[in-house]
Amino acid sequence: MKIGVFVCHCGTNISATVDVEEAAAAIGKLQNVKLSVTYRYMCSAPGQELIKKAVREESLDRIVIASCSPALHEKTFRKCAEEAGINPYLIEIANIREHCSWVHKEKKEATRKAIELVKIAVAKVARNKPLKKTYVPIEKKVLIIGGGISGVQSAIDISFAKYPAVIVEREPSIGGKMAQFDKTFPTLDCAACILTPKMVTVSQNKYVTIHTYSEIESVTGHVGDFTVKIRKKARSVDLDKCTGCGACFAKCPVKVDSEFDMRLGKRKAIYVPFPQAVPNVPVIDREHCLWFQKQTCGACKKICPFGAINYEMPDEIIEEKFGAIIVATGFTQFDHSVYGEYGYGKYKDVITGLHFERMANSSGPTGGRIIRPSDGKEAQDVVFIQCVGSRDEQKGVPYCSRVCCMYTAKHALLLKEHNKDAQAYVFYIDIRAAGKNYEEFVKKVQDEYGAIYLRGRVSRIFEKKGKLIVRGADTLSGSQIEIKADLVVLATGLIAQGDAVELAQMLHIPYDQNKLFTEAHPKLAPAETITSGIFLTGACQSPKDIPDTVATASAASVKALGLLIQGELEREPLIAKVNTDLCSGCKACVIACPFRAIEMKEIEDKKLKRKRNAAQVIEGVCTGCGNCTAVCRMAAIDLEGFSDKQIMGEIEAL
Amino acid sequence: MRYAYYPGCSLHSTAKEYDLSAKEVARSLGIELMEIPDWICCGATPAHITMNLLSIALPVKNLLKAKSMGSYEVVACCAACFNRLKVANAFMETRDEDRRKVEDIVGEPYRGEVKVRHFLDVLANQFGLKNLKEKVARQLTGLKVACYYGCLLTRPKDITGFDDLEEPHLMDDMMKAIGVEPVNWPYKTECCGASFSLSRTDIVLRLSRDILQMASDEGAQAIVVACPLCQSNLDLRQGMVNKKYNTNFNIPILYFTQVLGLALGIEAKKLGFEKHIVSPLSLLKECSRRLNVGYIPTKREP
Amino acid sequence: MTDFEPKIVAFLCNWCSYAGADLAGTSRMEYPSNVTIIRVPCSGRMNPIFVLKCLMNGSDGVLISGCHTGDCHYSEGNFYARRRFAVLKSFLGYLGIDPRRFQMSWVSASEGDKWAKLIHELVAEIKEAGPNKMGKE
Amino acid sequence: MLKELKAISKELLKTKRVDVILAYKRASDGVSAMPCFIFEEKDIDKMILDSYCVYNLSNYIKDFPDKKIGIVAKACDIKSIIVLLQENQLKRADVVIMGIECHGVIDEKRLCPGERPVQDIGFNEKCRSCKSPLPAFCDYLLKEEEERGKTGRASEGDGYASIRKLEAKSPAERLKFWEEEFSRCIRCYACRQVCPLCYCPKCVADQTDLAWFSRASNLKGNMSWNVVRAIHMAGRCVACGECERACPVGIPLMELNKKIEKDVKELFGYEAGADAEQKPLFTCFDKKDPEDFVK
Repeated sequence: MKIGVFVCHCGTNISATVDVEEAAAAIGKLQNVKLSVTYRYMCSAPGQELIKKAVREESLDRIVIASCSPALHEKTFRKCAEEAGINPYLIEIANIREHCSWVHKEKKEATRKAIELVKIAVAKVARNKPLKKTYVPIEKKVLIIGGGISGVQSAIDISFAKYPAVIVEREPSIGGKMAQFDKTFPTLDCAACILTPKMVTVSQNKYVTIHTYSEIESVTGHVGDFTVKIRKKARSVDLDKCTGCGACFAKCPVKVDSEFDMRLGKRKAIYVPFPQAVPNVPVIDREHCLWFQKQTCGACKKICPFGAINYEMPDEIIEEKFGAIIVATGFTQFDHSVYGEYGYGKYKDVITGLHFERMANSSGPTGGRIIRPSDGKEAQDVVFIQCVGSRDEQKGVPYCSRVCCMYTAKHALLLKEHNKDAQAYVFYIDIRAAGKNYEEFVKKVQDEYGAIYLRGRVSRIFEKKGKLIVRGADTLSGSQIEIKADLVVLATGLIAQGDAVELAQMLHIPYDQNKLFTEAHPKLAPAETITSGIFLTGACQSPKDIPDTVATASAASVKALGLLIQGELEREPLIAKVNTDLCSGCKACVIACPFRAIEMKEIEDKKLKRKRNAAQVIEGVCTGCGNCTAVCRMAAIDLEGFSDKQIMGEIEAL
Repeated sequence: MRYAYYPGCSLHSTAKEYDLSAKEVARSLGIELMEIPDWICCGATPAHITMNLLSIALPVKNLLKAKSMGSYEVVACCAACFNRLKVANAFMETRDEDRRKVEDIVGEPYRGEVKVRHFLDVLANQFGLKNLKEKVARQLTGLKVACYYGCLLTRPKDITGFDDLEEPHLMDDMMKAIGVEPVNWPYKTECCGASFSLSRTDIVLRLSRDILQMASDEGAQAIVVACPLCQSNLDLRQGMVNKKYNTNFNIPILYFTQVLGLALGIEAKKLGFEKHIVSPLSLLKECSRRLNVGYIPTKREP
Repeated sequence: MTDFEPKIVAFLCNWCSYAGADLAGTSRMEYPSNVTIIRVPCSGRMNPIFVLKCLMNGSDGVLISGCHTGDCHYSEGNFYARRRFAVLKSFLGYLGIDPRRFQMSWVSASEGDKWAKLIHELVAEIKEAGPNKMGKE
Repeated sequence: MLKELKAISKELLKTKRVDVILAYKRASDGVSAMPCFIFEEKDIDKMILDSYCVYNLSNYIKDFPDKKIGIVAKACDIKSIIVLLQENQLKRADVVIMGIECHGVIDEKRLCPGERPVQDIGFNEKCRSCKSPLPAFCDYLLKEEEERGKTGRASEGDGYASIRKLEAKSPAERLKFWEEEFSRCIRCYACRQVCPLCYCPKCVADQTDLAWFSRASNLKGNMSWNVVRAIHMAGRCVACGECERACPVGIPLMELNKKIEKDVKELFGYEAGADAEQKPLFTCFDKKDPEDFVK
C-alpha cells in the first residue's frame, strides 16, 4: 500500500498556527505512507496537478489531504483522485483548518493535533475500499411549496423546460404577499399589473398543476424519489363546475373581516380573497358560514346556477411522487404588539406597512385613500417608524429585514401622491438602500416628496386629543422631538412562517435560530439545502425584495432542472451492506431502519447447507445513516465509507 | 406578614411623610415592618456612578444585616433604594467572579438569598388588592389622581420585574381598588430629571413641567408617586416651574401610602400631609367636606 | 492534576455537530486542543463498542454529538442513539467508570459557540476526573 | 404432572406434531438433571421432572433448525423462547411449549453427591424474585397434582437488592470489585455457549477480520468481553441465570445483566421476554425517552 499525504498551507490559514513542514515530516514516518508533502493551496489547479503528478511518479494508491473541512473540498479531491486514476473513494480529508488551525493559537499544540488528525485519516484511508457510484431513476416532476411570487416564478421556469411542476399553496389563491402590495419600489409599477399576468400564465400552463387551499401532510423518500402527501382542504366549492360568476358571494349574508385587506375591509363567508385570484373560485369559510354553524341559510347553494357548492366536500389527501422539491414558503410579518412604547398594538391608528399597502391600493378597502382606521378621516401627518422587530435582539430578531427602508420610502412617496397636503416623517436607524436605483429612489422621496427623515428611535406613542403623539430622538440634531400624527406606520420586519420548523423537520433541512431555512453554503450554494434534491427560494431563507426573490426562484428552478435532466441519478455509494454469513436474520436492522431500506430475503447457507433468511439492503433507498450497523450485534451489516474497520482503525490510531 | 424594613436616607429626611404613612398603612393592615438596625446607605446616586463594587457592597451589607435579623424578605419604599438592593442581588446571584470581590469587602458569603420587595408590590401582590378593597373605611370618591411611576421602579425589567415596563399599572389598580380614580395618561414613566436635580436644574424644570402639564391636562387633582425623588422634584420644583414657564400649577404630589392611608380611615394628621411644599390641604379640605377625613393640621409644624 | 492534558475523542455527526464544529472554526472560536474529532454520518451510526474501544485504548474521555432531537438529517438516528447510550452510560457508571468520561451532546450546525463552550467544559471536567486507568493492570 | 407430560409427549410424537422433544433426564450422578432429546416414543420414560431440572432447555432450540420442537419449559425459560420468537429465530408454529408449574429449582452450586431433599440444598437465587410458578405463554399447562408446600419464591423484594448495594458503593470501590471479578475470567465463553439468546452465527468475540476487542485473557480483554456481552444482552436477557451457573470461575454475571434489566425498566419501561410482538429494545425509541444526560 502506498499512501500519499498532501498537507495544505491554505495560504497562512493553516500554516500560521500549524507547522506544516514539521507535520508533513512526522507523517512521512508513518507506516504505509510513501510520500508526505506540503503546498500553499492544494485545492488550486497547480495544487491538484501536484497531487496527480505525485500519484503518477510515486504510483500512490491512496491519498490523504490535510486541509479544510471535507464539507468544502471532499468532492474536489475525489474528482482530482479520479483524474489521477485512483478510485475517488480511496481518499480521506484531515480537517486541520476548521478543527485545528482556526481554533487553536499555540503553534506547538496545533501542530501536534494536526499530526494526530492526519494519523487518523491515514489509518482510515488504509482501510478504505474502492467504491462505485450507484444510479437510481429520477421522478421527473418538481414540487413547489408555496404559491407566492417565488413559487410562481419557479413553476414558470420549470414548465419552460417542459418539465411538470406542482404548486401547493395553503391560501385559497396563489399570489402570496406580493398580491397584497400596491406599487413596487423603485419603479412604482403596480404589483398586480406585473404579478397577475404571471399568475394567469402559470394557471394556464399545461405543465403546471396548482393545488390551492392545500398543505403538505408528509414527505418521505429522498432525492429523485420523494413521496409527498398533500392535504387538499375542503373548499366546499367544486373547482370544475364553478365559473367564478360571483353570484354566491353577492348573495352571502355573512360579513367577515378580510384577511387579504388586513382586516381593514370585509369579505363574505363564501369569498374570493381578491378579484384577480387564481383560481377565481370561491371558498367557504366554515368558521363563519351559517350553514356550517347553524345549518341555516344555504343561500349560495340555492343561487349557484352550476351546482358547484358542495357542503359535504371532505378534505382530500392525494399522494404524488417528485424528483425535486423547491421550498418557497415566504415570510410572515413581525407582530409588533410586543412593543409597549408603540402601545402594544392597541392604538387603531398605529398600523403596519402591509395595512398601508392595502389602503394605498385603489381597489383596496379604502379605495386608495390613506385614512385613520379609528375615524376614517384622511391622514395628514403620517409617521413611519423603521426597524420594528428588525435589528432588535431584545424584543425582535437580530437581523435586518432588508426591504423596510425601501418600502417605507415608497410609502412616503405614495402618501404624497394620494394626498398632496400630507406630510411624511420617517424615523430610521440607517437607510439601507443597496440595490439598483434604490439610493436614488430614497433621495427622490426626500428631495421631491419632502419626506422628513429623522435619524433616531421612537420612545413612546400615545393618544392625546384624538392625535397620536410620537415622541422620539433626532440623534442628528441631538434633540427630542414630538410629532402630532394622524397615522403611524410601523415598518415591521419579515420573519419565518409560524410553522417553518415543522416543515423543516418534515423535509430534513436545517434552519437557523430565527427559524429561517439554511442554505447548503452561504456563498457557493445559496439555492441548495444540505438535503440533496431540496432547494430554497425567496424569503423563507432570508428577507428578500421582489427582484432577489424572482432571481432565487429561477436559481432554484435551474438547480432542480439540472437534477431532472440527468437520465438517472448518481448516488453516493456510501450505503449499508450485509455480510449474509454473519447475519442471523434477527430483523433488528429491518425494524430499526428509519427509511425501510432493509428487507429480509431467503439465502442458501452453504455452511449449514440449508435455506434461511438474511437481511438485504435496498440500494436506491438506503441513505447511509448507519443506524443498522449499530443495532446489529453480530456486525453483519456495515456501512461503506464509514465501515467498522475504518472507524476502529481511526480509534486505534489515536 | 413580617418584613425587614429598609427606609433609606430620604424616608428619614425629605420624605419623612412617606415613612410615616407607610408605617401607618402597614400597622393598620397588620403588616409588621421591622426597621433594619443601623442600616447604611443603599449605594444610590453617588456610589454607583463612581465605584461599581462599592455600589454593590453597600446594599449587600444592608441585606446581610436583614439576614442576621432572621428575615429573608426586605421591604423598601424608596424606588432608588429598591432598585439598588435588587441590582445588588442580581449581581450576586449571577456574576460569580465579581461576587467574590464583594464578599471580600463585606467579609461574608452572600448569594442574593435575601429577597427584596417594594412596598407597592407587597401591598398589591402579597396583601392583595381584593383584601385592600375590603379594608377601605373612607370612600374618596371623586378624587382624580395621576399615578406617576418614574424610572427606577420598573426598570430594568428583568431585575425589578413586578409591573409592566412600558405601561405600569399597579398603582392605578390600587387606586381603583380603594375608590380613587386614576387618570389615563401617557407620562407614567417619563423622566423627571431627578439625577440632574442639582447639576442641570433647567432640564429638571422642563421635564417636570411636561409631567405636570400632562397630568393637569388629563384632569388630575394630584399626582401619586412611589418614589421620594420624583416627589421632591415635582413638589419642590413646582414653584420654580410656575415662575419659569409662568404656569400656575397647584398639583399636590402625594405618596400612594398617604392616599391609601386616607382610604383606610387613618387620621390625616398621622400621614404627614403638612410636610408637602405644594400643600394638599385645600384638596383634602374639599374631600373632608364631602367625607370626614378628620382633623387637618392648618399650619406646617416645624 | 493541572499538568495533566487529557486525550478526548469526539464522534460528530456529519450534518449538525461536525458542521457546528466547522462553524466554530470559521468564527475563530478558540478552545482546548485535547479533543480529536472523528466524523460519522449520524450519531445513530455509533456502536457502543466504539466507545468501549476508546476507553480501553486509553482515551480519557469520549463524546458523542449529534443533531438536536427532531433535527436529525436521517430523521430518527439520534433518537436511537439516545436510547442506546443512555443504557451504556449508566452501565459504565455501574462498573465504576467515571460518568464524566463518556458524554453525549446535541450541537446543531449553527451552534459553533455551543461547541466551543462544550469543549471548554468537557476538558475541564475530564481534567478533574484525572487520567483513565481503565483496563490497565 | 410427569405422567401428564409423558402422555402429551407421546401424543405429540405419535401425531408427528413434533419431531423432537427437549426434556430432562437423570444424570449419571443419580441426582442432578440433564437435558435429553426424545425422538421416539420409547424414550419417553427417561423423562424426569423435579426441582433438579435447572437448565433452560430453550438453549437447544437452535440445534434443531427446520424441525418441529416440543419443549418442556418453566415460566422463566419460556421468556427466552418469547425473545427468540421476537427476534425471528423461531416460528411459533414450529414449537410446542409444555409449560410446567415450578416453585423453584435447586442451587446447583451447593449440590453435592448423595440425594438430598431440595430444602437442605437451598433454592436457586433467581427463584427468589420469580413472579409466578405458572407459565402464561404456552400450549400445554402442566400443574402439580397436590398443593406444593415449600417454594423458592421470596414474598418481598424485586431481586435488585444486591444491585442497589453495589450502586451505593463509590465508583472506585465498584471499579475495584469488577476488575477483581473480571481478572478471573478465562475467556472460555461458557456464558455465551449456555445462553439461549447467544445465537449469532459468528460472535464478535470470534471475528478475526476485525478485532473488536483484545482476545487476550488480560484485564482489558476480559473487561471488554464482559461489557460487550452484557450490552448485547440489554433488553434481551430474561435472567434465566444460565450464564452465571455455567461460569467456571464464578463471576456474578447476573449482577451485570440485572443492572441493565433494572435500568431499561426504569428508563423505558421495557421488559424482556414479556411479549413476542413487541419490538426489541434498541430497534425502536420513544420521543419521550429520557435525555437529561445529554448536554
